[in-house]
Amino acid sequence: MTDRSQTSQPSEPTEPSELAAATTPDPDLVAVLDDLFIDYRATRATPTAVVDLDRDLWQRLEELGLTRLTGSEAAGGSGGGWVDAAALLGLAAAAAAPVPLAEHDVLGGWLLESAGLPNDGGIRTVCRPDPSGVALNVTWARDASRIVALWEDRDQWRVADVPTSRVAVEERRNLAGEPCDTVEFDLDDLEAGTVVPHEIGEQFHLRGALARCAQVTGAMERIVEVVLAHVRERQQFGRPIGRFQAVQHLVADLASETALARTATDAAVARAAASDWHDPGMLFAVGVAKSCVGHAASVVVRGSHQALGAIGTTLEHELHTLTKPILARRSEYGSLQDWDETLTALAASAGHDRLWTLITTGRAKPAKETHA
Amino acid sequence: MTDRSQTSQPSEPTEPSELAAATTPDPDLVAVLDDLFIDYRATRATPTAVVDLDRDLWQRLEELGLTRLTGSEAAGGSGGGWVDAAALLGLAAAAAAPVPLAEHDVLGGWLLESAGLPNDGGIRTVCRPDPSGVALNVTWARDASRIVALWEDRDQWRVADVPTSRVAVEERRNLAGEPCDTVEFDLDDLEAGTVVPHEIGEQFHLRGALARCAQVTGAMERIVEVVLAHVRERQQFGRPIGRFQAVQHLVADLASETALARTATDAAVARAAASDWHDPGMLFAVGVAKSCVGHAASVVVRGSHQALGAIGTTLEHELHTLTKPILARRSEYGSLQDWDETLTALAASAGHDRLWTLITTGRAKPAKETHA
Amino acid sequence: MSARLVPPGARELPALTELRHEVRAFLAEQVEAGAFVPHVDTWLTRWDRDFTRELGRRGWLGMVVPTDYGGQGRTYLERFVITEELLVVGAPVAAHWIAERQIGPSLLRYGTEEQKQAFLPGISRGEIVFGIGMSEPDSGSDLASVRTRAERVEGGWRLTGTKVWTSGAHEADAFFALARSAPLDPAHRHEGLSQFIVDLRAPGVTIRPIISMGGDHHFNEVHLDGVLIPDDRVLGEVGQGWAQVTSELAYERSGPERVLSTFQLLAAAAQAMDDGRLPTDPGLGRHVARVAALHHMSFAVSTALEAHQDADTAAAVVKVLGTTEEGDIADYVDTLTASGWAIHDELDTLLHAAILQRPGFTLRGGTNEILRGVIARGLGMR
Amino acid sequence: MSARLVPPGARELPALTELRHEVRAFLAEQVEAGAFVPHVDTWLTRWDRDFTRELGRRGWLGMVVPTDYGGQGRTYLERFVITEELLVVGAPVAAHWIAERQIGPSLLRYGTEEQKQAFLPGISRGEIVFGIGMSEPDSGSDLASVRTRAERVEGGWRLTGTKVWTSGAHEADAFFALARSAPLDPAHRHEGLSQFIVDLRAPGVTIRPIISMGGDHHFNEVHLDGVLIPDDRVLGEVGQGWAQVTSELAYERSGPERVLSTFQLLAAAAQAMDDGRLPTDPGLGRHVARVAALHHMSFAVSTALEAHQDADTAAAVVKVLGTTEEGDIADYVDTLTASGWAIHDELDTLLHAAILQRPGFTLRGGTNEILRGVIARGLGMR
Repeated sequence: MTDRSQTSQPSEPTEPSELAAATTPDPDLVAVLDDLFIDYRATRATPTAVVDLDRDLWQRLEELGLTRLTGSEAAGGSGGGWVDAAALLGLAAAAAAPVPLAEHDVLGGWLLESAGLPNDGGIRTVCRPDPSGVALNVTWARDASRIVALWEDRDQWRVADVPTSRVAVEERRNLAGEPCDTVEFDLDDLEAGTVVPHEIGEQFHLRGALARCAQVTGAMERIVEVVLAHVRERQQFGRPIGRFQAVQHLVADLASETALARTATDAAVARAAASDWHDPGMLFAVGVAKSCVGHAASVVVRGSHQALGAIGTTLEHELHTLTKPILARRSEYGSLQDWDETLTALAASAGHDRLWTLITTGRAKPAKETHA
Repeated sequence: MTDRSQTSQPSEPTEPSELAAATTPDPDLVAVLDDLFIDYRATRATPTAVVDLDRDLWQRLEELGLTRLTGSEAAGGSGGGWVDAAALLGLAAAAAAPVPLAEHDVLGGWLLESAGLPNDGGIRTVCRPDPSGVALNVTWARDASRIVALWEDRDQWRVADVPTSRVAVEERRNLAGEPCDTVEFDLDDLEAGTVVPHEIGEQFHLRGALARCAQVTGAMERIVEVVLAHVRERQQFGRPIGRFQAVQHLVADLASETALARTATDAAVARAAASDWHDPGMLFAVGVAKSCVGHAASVVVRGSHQALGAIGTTLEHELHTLTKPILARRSEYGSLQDWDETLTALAASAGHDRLWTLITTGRAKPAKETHA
Repeated sequence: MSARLVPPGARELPALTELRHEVRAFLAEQVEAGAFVPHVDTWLTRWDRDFTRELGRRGWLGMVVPTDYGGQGRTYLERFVITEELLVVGAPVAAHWIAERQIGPSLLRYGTEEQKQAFLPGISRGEIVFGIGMSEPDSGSDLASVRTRAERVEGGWRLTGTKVWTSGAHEADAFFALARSAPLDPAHRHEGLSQFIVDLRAPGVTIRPIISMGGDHHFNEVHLDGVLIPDDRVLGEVGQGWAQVTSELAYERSGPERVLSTFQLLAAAAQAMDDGRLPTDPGLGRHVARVAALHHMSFAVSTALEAHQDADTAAAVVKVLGTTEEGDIADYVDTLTASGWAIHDELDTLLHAAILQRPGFTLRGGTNEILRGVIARGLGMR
Repeated sequence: MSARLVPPGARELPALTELRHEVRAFLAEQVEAGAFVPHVDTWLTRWDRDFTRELGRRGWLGMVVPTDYGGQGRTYLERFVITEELLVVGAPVAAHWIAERQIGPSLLRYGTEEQKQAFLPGISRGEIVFGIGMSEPDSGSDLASVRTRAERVEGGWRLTGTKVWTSGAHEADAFFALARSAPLDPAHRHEGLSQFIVDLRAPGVTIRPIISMGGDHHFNEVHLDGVLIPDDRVLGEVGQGWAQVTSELAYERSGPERVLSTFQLLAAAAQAMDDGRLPTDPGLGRHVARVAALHHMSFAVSTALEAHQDADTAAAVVKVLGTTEEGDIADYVDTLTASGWAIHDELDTLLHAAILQRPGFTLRGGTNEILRGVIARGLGMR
C-alpha cells in the first residue's frame, strides 16, 4: 500500500449540481408536442399499408416553428438544440406521423446552414448520392420540393440544394410503406454544390444514425403503452392476460429494453448537445445508441406482436404503424451489424487497459493519438 | 404446368420400414448401463472441486467389456458401433463419471486399430501434439499408462502409442476440475509412429467433436431430471416453484434445447454408423450437432442454475458436476464459434440453390465436385 | 436415460429419398418455367389452384387418404418429404394446405362414409378446397370460449356466430366450424362443443376480408347468420368437438411448415454471403444448424405418428423451437442488412415479406406461451 | 412521452470526472505495484482488509456518512464513480462492500445515536466489517418466510435460527439479522419481523462454510443458538423489519456491481481480439454497447436516489439487464474460446472464474424472476 492518506479529502463538500447535469428537453416544448400529437392520434384516419406524407400535419408543425426547430434564429429557425430535436423526433415517431422532420430539419437544414446556403421554405429531404449521382432509399424524395445532397467529389465534400424537378425519381417504398425512392441527380447540379469541411461529411452519418435512434426509441415507448393497454383489457381464461406471469415477464423485458435504448440515445444526444458534435467520443456514443436501439428493436417488435396476438397483425391496428418503421429505420445509416463491428473495432483498439476509458469518454486512444 | 400426370403413383404402397430406419442403441446394453450408473450415482462420494479418475469404476467398466466397447472383436474389443458408443458416453456423462471412455476407446482405440498397432490393456488418452511435440489440454494424461498421439509430420499423419513415462506432463485442470495436462513428447517417439491415411487425420477432429456432443447431451438430459425433481419439491410462497408459469417456461425451454441437441447428435451418430464415417456429409452432420449442442449448453447451464437457485451453486450439489463438464467439453475439438464458422462457409458455398441439399445430405457441392 | 420429450430419430432410406428427388426435380422445372416465384410463408400467402391440381394429378395430394377414397394410400413419411420439398422451394401451396394437413385426416377418423366419399376424392385431386373455422374475436388462445351457437332444428342445426382468422375463406369451398351445441357449463367448459362442415356458399354465410399489416388479404371474418347445416354435415359426434379438434394437434404442430416458412430467405442470405453482398457471419451457420436439426426432429415426430405413438408434447417442442427459429431467421437477416445496400433485390423482397409474416409464426396453431405450458405438462410440471 | 421506467440521464461534470481520475490513477499504481491482481466478481470473491483500510485512509469509504460520524459527508454520485472505478479494475473490495453499500445507510436511517457512533466511524475507516443475514435454508426468494426466532428476554432478545449465503461471515465482525419477533400471522406475513445487529463473535454463534461449486469459500451458514442481543442492538423499530429491509433495495439493486462483475473478462477479450488470439466478432461491440448504456442507466438511478426520488422499479431494471449482461459476457467469451487455444492465459483464468460465479449474478439480491415481477408492478400490471 502506498501511504498518501487523506490526500483526497475535500475541504468543502461538492454540491450534486456541480457533479452531474440533467439533459431534459424544454418542458414547454414537450407540453406543446404532447397536445399536438395526442390530437393528431385522436383524429387521424385508419392505418393504411401505403403511407403518404401528411401535408396538413406538416403545416401545423410549420406554424408552430417545429419544422425548423434546430435552425438558427438568424436563418429563420427556432434555435432548438439536439435535446429538443430528439424529443420532437421521438414524439412524432410515437405518433407514427408521416412527416420528414429528420430529413428536412435535423439533417437537411443543418447541411444547408453548414454550407451557408439559403433555406427558402418548401419541404426538403436529404441524401448522399454515389459518385455517379444515384442515391438509393431516399425517404420522402417524391414529396420534397428540393433535395439536399451531400456528395463526396474527389476527396471534397459538397452540399447541393437541388430542386426535385431537376432529378429523376424512381418511386419505391420501404418496409413501412413510406416513400423511399431512388434518386438520380444531374452531375452538374452536384458539382455546382458548395464545398463544406470534411467534418460535415463525417458528421452526417452520425447525425443521421442518432436521429433514427431518437425516432425508434420514441416509437418503442409508444409500443410499451399500446402493449400495456392491451394486456390490461384483453381477457383470456377468465382474466386479463396481463395477470399471467409469462405475459408480465414478456412485457417487463420489452419495457426494460426500451428503457435501455432510451438511456443510450439520451446519453448520445446529451453528449452531442454539450459539445455541438465536436466531442471526439461521438462515434462511440452514437454507436452505443445504434447498437442498443437496434437490439432493443428485435425484442420490442417480437414481444409486442406476441403480446398483442393476431389482432396486432391487422392493418387497422396501430401496432404495425410503429413496428414496421422501427425496423425500416434501424437499418438506415448503417446496419446493426455494421455498428456492432464499428464498436468491436473501437473496443479492440482500446484493448484491455483503455476499454473503460472508451466507455466513459468515447475515446479508444489517448487524446494526442486521436488528434494525430 | 407440365403434363406428366400420374407418373409417380406407385403400384404397391411402400412399407414404413422401407422408408426410414430407427437408430437406437442395443436395449440390453442400455439396461446394463442404466443399472451400472444408477448404482454408481447412489454410492459415489460427495462432489469435490477437483475430480480424479475413478479407478474402481474403470475396473467395473473393464469387466463388462465397456472400456473397449468399439474395439473390433478380433482386437479384444466388444465390437460395438457408434450408436452404442454414443449411448455409453452419454450415460457416463449423465453420471458425471470421471473415466476416459472417449479418449481410451472411441478415439485412442480407434487410432491404434487404424494404425494396426496392438492394444495391450492399460488406460490410454489421446492427443494431437503440435510440430514441436507439445499437446495442450490433454484430458486424463497423468492417469494414463500410454498416450496415443496423432501427429502431422511433413504432410503425413502418424500414430504413436507412447508410454506416459516417456513424456513430460505438466499437470493442469480444466473448468470441471479434471486433469487436463500439457504433454510434451520426445520427437523421436512421434517420428517412430505408424503412418496412417490422411482420412484418419481428418476424421479424428470429427470423431472427437461428436464424442463430446454425446457426452454433453447425456449430461444435459440428466440436468433436465435434476431440475424437474427440484422444481417439484422446492416450495416458495406456499407452493412448489414448478407451479409458477415463469419456472414452467424456463424449464420447457431448457428441456426443448436438450431435445434439439439430442436430435442433432443422434442424427450425426446415425450417419456415422450407417457409413462407418465414410459419408461425405459427416463434416456438416457433426457441425450441426456441435452447433446445436453448444448453443443448447448456454441455455441449459444458465436455465438450470437459475431454476435451482443458490443451492445449485454449492459444491455438495450434483448440478455443477454436470454444468462444468458441459462447458469444458463444448470448447473441445473446436469452439462453438469455430463450428458455426465452418457451417457458414459450407452454407455460403452451397448457396441459394443447394442449401437444402446441404441440409438433407451434408454436401455443399454436387457429388463430382466433392470428390475432386 | 431420461424420458425423452421427442421420439428417437430415424434415417431416411433410399425409397423416401427417391420420392424427395422426384418432387425436387419437378419443382425445379416449375421454377425454371416461371410457373411460380419462390416466396416465404407460402402455405399461407401463395394460393394457386392450378398448381394444387397439378400436385393432385401427380399423386402428391391425399397422401394418407386410402385409395378407396381417391387418395394415395401412402404414409405420413412420404407426405412429410413432399411437404418439405414444397416448402423449401417456396411453392404456392396455400390452396390445399388445410385440407391436406387436417381436413383429410379428420374426415378419415370422424367422417361418415358418405362424407368421405363426398370430399376425400376432391381433396385428393386438389379440387375441393377447405378452410378451418376455430378462432373467434374473443376466444384467442382460449378455444373453449367459442360463442358460435349451434341450435337444433328440424333435420339439422342452425349456426350463428363469427369466426375470424379464417385463412383463404374467400377462396375456399367449405370449412369446419367449431360451435357450442349445448349451453356452457363453466365446470366442464370442454363439453357441449361440436364440429360442423359448412358450405361457404350457403345462405347466411358472409365473408369479410381481414387485411394484414402488410396490406395483404389472406385472412377473413366469416359471419354465420343462422346457417342451416343438415344432419349429414355434422362431423363426428355431437358434443365431442373438443376431443375431435384436439386429437389431431400433433399433426398440425409438428410439420415442416413450423420450421421452413422463411427457408427461401435463409437460402438467399447464404447466397448473398457467398457473393459478398452480406458480411460473412457465424450466425448463418448457427441458423442452418438449427434448421437442419429441426428437420430431423420434425421427421422423428412423423415416424412416431406413423407408428400411432402419442406425440403431442414432441409436436409442441417442434412448434416452439421451429416457429421461433423461422422468425429469428427474419430478424437475423434484418440485422445484417443496411438500407440502401441494394435495390430490386430478391433478398429485400423475401426479407420484407418474412418480417411482415413473422408475428403470426408463434401465434397461429397455438401460441408459444400455450405450447410451453403443453411442454411443461409433458414434463410432469402441471 | 410515456411514463419512464428509468429516470432521465445525466452527464457527469468535471468535478466528478476529477474524482474518477484520482481513483483510477491510484488503482493503476496499485496494479502496477502488484498490490492486487485484477479479477472478476471481486465484490464477493476478493477480500483484503489492508486494501479496504487504505481506501478508508484515502477518504473513499463512508462516502455518504456524515463527517460527524467519521464519514466523508459526500454524495451518492461520488460514491458511484469510486465504486465503478474499483469494480472495473477488479480490485479486492469484498471486505467493505456490504457495510459501504447497505449497513452504513441503514444505520444512518434507522440506527440510534449510540449505534451510529459505535459503528459508522469504524466502517468509514474500513476497520469494522459487516455481513448481512437475510436468507435462510427454506426462504429463498420468499424472504417473509424466515424462521429465525427472536424471543423477548430480560434486557434484550434471544435469536435462534440459521442464516445462509452469508458472504464473508467467517471474516466479518458483525451482521444484520432479520428475525421473526412475533408469531407468523399468515394474513399479514410481512408483520412481526425485526432487524438485529449481531456480534459474530458472540456466544451461541456458529459459522460453517458453504463451499461454492468451484471449491471456494465465500459463503457461510450462520447458526444462532439463543444468541443474546441486548436491547441497544435492535435496529430501528421492533416489528418494522420488513419495511426496513425493503426500503433500501433500490440502493442495493441499482449499483455498478450489477453490471461490472465480469468487466475484466470483457476487457481481456477486447485485448485478445486486438492481438488476434480471439476471432474479431461483432458480439464484442454489442456487449460493450450494453455495458456502456448500463453505466449511464445506473448513474441515472444514482442521480434520482441522490435527489430522494423513488427508484425501486428503475433499480430492478438495472439489476435484471445488468446481471443478465455480466453473465452473458461470460458465456459469450466461452463460445469464442477453443480448449487448447492457449495456456496460462489471463483470459482463461478470468473466464473460468466468471463462469463459476455467473449463476449467482441473477440470483443474489433478488432473482430475475422476482425482479421482473417488480417491473411488471411498476408498469401497473400487478
